[in-house]
Amino acid sequence: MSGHDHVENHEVYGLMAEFDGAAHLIEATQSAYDHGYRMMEAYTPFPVEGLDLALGYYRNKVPRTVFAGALLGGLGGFFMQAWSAMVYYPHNIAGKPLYSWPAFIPITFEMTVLGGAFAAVFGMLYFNGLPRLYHPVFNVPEFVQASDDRFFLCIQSRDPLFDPKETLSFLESRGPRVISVVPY
Amino acid sequence: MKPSYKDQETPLTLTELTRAARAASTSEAASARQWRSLSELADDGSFLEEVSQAVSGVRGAIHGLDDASRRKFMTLMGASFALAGVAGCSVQPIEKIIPYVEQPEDIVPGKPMFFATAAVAGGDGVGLLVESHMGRPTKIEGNPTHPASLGATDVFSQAEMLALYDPDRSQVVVHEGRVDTWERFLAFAVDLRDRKLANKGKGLRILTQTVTSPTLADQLNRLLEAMPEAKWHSYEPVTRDAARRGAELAFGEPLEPVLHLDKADVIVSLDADFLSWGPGRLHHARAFADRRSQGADAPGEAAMNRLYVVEPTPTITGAMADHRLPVAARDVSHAARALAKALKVEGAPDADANRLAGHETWFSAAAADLLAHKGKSLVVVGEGQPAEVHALGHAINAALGNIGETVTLAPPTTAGPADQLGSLVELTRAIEAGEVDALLILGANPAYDAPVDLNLAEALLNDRGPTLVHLGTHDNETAALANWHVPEAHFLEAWGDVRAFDGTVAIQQPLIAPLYNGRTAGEIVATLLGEVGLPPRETVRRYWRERLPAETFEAAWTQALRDGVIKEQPAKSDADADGDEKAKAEAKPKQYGEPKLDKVKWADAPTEELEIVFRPDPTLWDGRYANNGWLQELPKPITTLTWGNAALVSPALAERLGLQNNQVVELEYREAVVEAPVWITPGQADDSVTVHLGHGRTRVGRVGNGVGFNAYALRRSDALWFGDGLKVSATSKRIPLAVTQHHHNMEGRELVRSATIGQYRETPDFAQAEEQSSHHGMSLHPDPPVPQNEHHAWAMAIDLNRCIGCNACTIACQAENNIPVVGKDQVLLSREMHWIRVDRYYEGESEANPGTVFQPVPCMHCEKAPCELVCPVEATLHSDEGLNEMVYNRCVGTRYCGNNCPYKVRRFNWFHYADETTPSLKPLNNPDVTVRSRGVMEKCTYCVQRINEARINAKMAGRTVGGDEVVTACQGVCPTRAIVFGNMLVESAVTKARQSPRHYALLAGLGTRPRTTYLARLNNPNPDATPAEASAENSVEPRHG
Amino acid sequence: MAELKRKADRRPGPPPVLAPGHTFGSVTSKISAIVLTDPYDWRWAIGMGIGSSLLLLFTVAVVHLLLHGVGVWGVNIPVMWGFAIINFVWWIGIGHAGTLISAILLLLKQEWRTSINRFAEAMTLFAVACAGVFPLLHMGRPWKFYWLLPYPNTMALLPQWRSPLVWDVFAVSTYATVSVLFWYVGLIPDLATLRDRAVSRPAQLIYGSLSLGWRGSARHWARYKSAYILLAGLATPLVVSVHTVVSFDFAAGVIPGWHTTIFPPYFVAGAIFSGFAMVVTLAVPLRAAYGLHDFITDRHLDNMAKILLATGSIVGYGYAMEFFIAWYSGNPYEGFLFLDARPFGWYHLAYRTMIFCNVLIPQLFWFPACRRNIMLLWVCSLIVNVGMWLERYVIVITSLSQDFLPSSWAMYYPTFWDWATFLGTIGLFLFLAFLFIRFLPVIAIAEMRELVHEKDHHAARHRGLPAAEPGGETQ
Amino acid sequence: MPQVFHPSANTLSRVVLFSLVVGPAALLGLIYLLVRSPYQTQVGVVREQPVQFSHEHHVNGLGIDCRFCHTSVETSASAGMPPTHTCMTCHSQIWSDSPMLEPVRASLRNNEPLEWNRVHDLPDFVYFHHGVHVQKGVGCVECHGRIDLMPLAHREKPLTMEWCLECHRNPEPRLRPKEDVFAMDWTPPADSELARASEPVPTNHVEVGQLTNCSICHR
Repeated sequence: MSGHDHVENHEVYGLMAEFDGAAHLIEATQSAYDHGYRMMEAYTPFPVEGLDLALGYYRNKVPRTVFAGALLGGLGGFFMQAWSAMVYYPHNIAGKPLYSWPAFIPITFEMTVLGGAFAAVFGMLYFNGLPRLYHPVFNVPEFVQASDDRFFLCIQSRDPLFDPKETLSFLESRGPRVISVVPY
Repeated sequence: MKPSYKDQETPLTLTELTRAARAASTSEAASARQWRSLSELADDGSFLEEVSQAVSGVRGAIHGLDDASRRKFMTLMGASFALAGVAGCSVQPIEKIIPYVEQPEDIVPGKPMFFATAAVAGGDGVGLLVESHMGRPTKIEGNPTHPASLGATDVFSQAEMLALYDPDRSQVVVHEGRVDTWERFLAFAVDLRDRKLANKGKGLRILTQTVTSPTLADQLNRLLEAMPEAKWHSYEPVTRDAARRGAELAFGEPLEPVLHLDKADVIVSLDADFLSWGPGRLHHARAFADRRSQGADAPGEAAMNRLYVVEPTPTITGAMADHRLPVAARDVSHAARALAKALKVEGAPDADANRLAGHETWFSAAAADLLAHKGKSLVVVGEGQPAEVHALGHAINAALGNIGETVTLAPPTTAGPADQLGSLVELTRAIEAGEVDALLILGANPAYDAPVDLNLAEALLNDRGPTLVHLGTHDNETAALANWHVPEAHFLEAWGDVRAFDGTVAIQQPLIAPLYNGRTAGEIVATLLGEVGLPPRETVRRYWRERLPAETFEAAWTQALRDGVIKEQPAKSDADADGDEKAKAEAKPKQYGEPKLDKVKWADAPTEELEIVFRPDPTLWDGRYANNGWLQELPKPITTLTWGNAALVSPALAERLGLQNNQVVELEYREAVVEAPVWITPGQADDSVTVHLGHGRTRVGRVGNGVGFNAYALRRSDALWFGDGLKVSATSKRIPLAVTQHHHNMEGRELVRSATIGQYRETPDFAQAEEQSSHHGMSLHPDPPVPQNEHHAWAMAIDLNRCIGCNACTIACQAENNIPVVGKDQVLLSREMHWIRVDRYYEGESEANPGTVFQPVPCMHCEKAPCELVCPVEATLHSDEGLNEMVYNRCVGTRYCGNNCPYKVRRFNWFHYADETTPSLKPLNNPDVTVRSRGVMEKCTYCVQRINEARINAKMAGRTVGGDEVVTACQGVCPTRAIVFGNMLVESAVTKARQSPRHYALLAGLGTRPRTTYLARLNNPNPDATPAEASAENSVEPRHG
Repeated sequence: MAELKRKADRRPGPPPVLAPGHTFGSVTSKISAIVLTDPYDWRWAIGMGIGSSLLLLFTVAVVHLLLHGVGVWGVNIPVMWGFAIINFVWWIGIGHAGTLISAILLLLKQEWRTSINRFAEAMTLFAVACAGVFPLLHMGRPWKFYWLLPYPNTMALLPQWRSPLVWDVFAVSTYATVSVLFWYVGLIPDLATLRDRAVSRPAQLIYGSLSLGWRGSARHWARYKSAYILLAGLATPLVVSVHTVVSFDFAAGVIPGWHTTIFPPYFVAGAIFSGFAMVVTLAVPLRAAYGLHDFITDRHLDNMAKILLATGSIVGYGYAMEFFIAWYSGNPYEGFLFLDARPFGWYHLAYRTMIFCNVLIPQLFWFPACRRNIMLLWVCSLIVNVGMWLERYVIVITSLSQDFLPSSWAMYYPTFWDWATFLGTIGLFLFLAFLFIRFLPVIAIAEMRELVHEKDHHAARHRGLPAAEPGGETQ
Repeated sequence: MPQVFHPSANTLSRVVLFSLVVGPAALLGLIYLLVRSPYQTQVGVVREQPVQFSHEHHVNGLGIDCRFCHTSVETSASAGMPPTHTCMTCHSQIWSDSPMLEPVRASLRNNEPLEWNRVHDLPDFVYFHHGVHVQKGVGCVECHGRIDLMPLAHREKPLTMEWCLECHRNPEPRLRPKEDVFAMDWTPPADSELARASEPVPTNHVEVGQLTNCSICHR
């Protein structure tokens, strides 16, 4: 790759093509992937089935995070109760055994759910790299429509195959409504 | 504030004074401050000296507290009261420690001491032991060596503790409505003495309450010798005239019967509430209960006594009866005649048959029973019955050979006029005639409690009325009419002596210097005797020095002070029949000849009319306790009424007149009219409407003013206890009555278990119904989770066969555990705070005459306590000695425990009930018990402070606590010893009780394993009882599951 | 059932969950307009007025309470729990529909949930907020509430884990937290929409920062979806557990009328019952006021009516079983309570009204006519709300006022302050609800777009044509 | 222009989110430390007293026994504070005109007690009994520290429930033979320290199980 290109690459974040519909976007993305592009991202106003696969994304870490969180919460909850009731200050409460495990179940359960829920939300945000209030794609005026009724595909300049002209012509070949340069 | 009061021309009311005093009183000793501020009010420099003089007067008397320490003792306490009360979080405020300047020998900070003295209620003494914390009396117990106490007390003696610290007590000498000083009164008194000595005491009258104090009687007699024209009247609204006059009719001299219930197999009570009214009631209750439980512990032997009661209005005595018959008060005399006839007593008139129609068999059965037990039976006639019935009672007892056996006769223990009402009438007439120029009222309150037809108040007010000197604990109705009012010392502040029902004399010694500078009747009389400045202690000592052998006097005196009972020698010539009675009561009684009925005139009232029946209030007595919050809030036995009185009517009468509970009626008796709320009372005689005296005070204090209606307004000298011709007219008004129990029927639940002695012999374990045995020990977790203490397991057992439902346990608990008074509005919301309540259930089909059973309910201290399980913060949990502990300072007040308590014994501080602002009430608190703050739960702790004290003493002595060593407040006060408490692991009273066949646990089916358990009640009905009695019999069916 | 079938056949088919002709753009603009562009609405002002004045009453009541103590309420001995706990359970119950609709119906792929889940969840949050204040206020010493939480302290004490009240603390706080998270996660894409459509700078900043910079990237969507589904999966048992735990407050007690094993299921059913009633109560005026008939169609109301019928009948079954067991067990205390005290005793009026509201009224919904009569449906939903409040009243008050020892039986009379606190929380609820309506999208926009998308796909497949993108038609 | 924020907003927003999560936890930690700090427990805080009485001088210097002033410490709940009289037994002879002791003389003169500021002050709902602790072999020093070395008295132990429980749960290491209770510098004999130190438990009849009952201190 030429140094000249290199400089160029650093002036733009990428090229963004705007499509009418989900189906259209999916096939464009698919062909871009087949064409060898990897550093790209598609933007839609609602989750579009299959789009992430078309982008070649299938390592979703959220579920295992949630499992870990739930497990942690549950065990933590149970041992907190058992320990304080049996070790920390053993009391004779209504003649019930110190280790009244059935009585510990409700709180154990609630703690499980709580742990899982926190893991789900914060895990999702973490993996999504959110919050990220400023992002280059917002520099594209049409991008407001991304949260309304437009579908975008952005090929980033970091992609080794990225070349302003070629990429532009490739995108044009997918028949978008508009193609815009995404500045940093 | 000094000037602001100085400028005032108008007389100061008591409330103004107390307000001023309170304003002045800081954290420093309340009483001392009040004196000071009041002296400013009085604008009299000599006041402070007077204080210190009064103090030095009792110097040494208060078991070694000298002036300084006395003036400081409250400050010291102040510290420990700051300690009471649950503090919040955050950094603690700095506290002061204030040591003595010179520490008295026998005072050990933090250790209570006990002193013997005696309460005087209506003339008869009850021996007491008073607990004192560093010079501050806090709790009253009975004196076991005193025959009228036997270690127990009644509700009144317990409440005396609060009476002592009552902030509304009269606190200064008042002259013509202005604050004045004792010196000025002395000047007046000395001048009066001179004038009266000059004219032989002409125009001088002295009015006392019943006097049984040998010393005071002696003083008065000496005064009368010095002033022969003077006269001594005495009046007690709840007088025993009838009994004395009855004996006079029968034997020719005024005598008083002394009952020996321990010897009586069959007792017939003619309107006699001997368990709660009259001298020696505690003694009688104990004797009765002892006989009641003979044959109760082992079904084999049977010596249980049998009680027949004829009465117009339900009493606790009636509730204990095996056969109870409600008849109008006026018909009791006919009941007596019917018995007399059946027993062939000569001179006995015929009974008016139609008065007792339908009950002939009842009387024949009773009569037969009496005959079958000649010499071992007893007929008791009530204080509220006229003289002739008493006379007839004596005749019957004589005919049965009971006199000298189950009842002995003794000269009255009371000194002064035997016919008190008569002497009051005479006094009134004299005043009206203008023959009285100086009247000393010592303690009495005739302006409130004299019969209304005497118009005594008017007589006193008219311009020919006398100079009136009033000595009283409160600035009351009579004080309002008086020219001089002198605050009276409470007996816990005073020296004196008092005679008990059987003649035993107890010395009263002060526990504390007079808080409000009060004086005793003795001191007033002493001034008239010219013995000014003679310390009251000396007056008493001098009297007894003359009567006890000189050589051993000091020893005897100390002995008397320690035991609370004085050993009398055979009387000297001058003293009235002093010494002997005690001897007589026990040894062979002196004979008074056969009772004669010839002098008796048999009155016959018209029938078919409503009658009104007057009764002393079960908790306020004649009204003297009206300003006592504990007693106002103490549920009255049977009705469970608090804060007020009611017109008690029978269900049938209510039906007839269309009356409901709380509905206000106009009671019109002769010309007087009073408005009263109605309370429908099962077991009330149909033609009788009962009203209790002692309410409707207008000038007694913040607590008592305007509570209830004043029944004295209907009471006439010719109908002291009952009278015909009452008119009842309904109004549309309602006055809510604050009763603590709203539901009176057991709904077929096995709460109070009872059986006849017969059924008991057949099935001794009748009380242990299936539901109990089947669930017993059934548990998933039989063993406690933490190791249990191998030496102690506390338990309580309550013998329902002994409990007479007198409520003494409730008030004793209140006194011991700093339980607050909440007031009528809170009781109406059923928020009363009593830790132990006495449940009362009606049994049987008949609403007109139901069986009545009592069940004291403290905390059960369940081994599997439902309350503990649901507490989110471990504020209530179990100790290793089996106590269900309540940790106030951990409680957050979710009230879940209270909801989940099947026995509903938990009490909640809905507001900040504890009074921590009134200075004079601070010393009242028991320093060993936390004062609970707003928003925390509380309940019976088995007097854990007493357990701890016992444990600590035992530990320091290197031993374990004895099985019966700990005595709870309720147990200690119980007149019948119905409550036993102790250690189940060793041989103890409670262990024994738990082995009784009558032993059962309340709601055992819930598997809570209560540590507080019950012994079933037994009844001993007459097998020959008629079908008419069947209804009453139902009440004693044993109820199995 | 057969009856139903015939009716169903006679019908052409159920009304649609979304009125035809809607596109991504129309959906977006219509819903976001309520927040961003719609002019100031007088009906909103009135509602808010009522809400905030009741909220003021609430403040007064609470201050009075804290100054004087719980004694200002009518609670007494034996009835130590009164309105506070009744209201707590009632509000918590109402708080169940939201999460149920969002979570369970999501898992069950009930597409009709889409247009109501957002404000149903909001309702849940506000109801839980109202519920949450009561356990605090009813304590004797509210300033010590933190003793119910496990935290290191110098007393060496932690909560008593066997107490259902501690379970409550955990259940309710967990429920509140999870509901907030669930709701907020759902809001993120819509906040982004608002950010992008907002004209004023402040609005952009606020919605912008709340949307955390959401840009709808495909990978984000993927993680978002799985997180959302998992939350739903966690929330589903949570919903059930919360009212189960609340029912333990009673079931763990020994008091007759409390100590029964049927409580958990029938409390949960009751909760859903009252929850849906409240949703209807809110949805009907809402869609009228903001003309949302296209999104909240008769189909929704019809379904909710059916759920009311089902849950109402379960509750009825619960009552019946209590009755039966009381008789069958032969337990004298239970027997007295269920066969005597409740139907004929001091509180028979409350009890009978409860039966009427909760068991009889819902039976109307067997008839489609009643389900489709919006006015009737709305009135019934109100009646059910009252009925469910009475149910808690009956459970708490009657059981406590007459338990084991007749000597301590006593009646309970609510005071002015009881009512003030109750109405006050209704004020709090309205206040929050109207704030929500004004400043947040009452319907999940992104999910509606998804719905539009799916609808068109189905339509397209029916026509056997390649899907025409509706997005196109808008320009 | 959809770009609402400046790039710096990214960092800012993450910081905010982070502090929202960590902030409360930090606050709790702070409180935890605070309630154990001298501010709350008053450990080492010297209280102003009417007379600058030095235990160090009287006990360590002059070797006066604790019980000379605190007379009831072996028998009663309260250790007992010396009445003015006690001070004057010596100070009427020595330092009889020292200005420092004027308050004492004034007290005796005017019969007005001295007002000391409490140093070891348990909460109002805690009932402590000196007698039983002394009898069971708990040395003064266990709760009062080396008061004999304090010129001015101050608290050495926090007196929190936690702290009381340490000993109530496991008294052995803190008990000593009765005769050594008042020896401030007593240390368990070197040979087999623990054995000797725990020996008082049986000899003094200490029932350990009982000591953690709530009602032992709270009534």
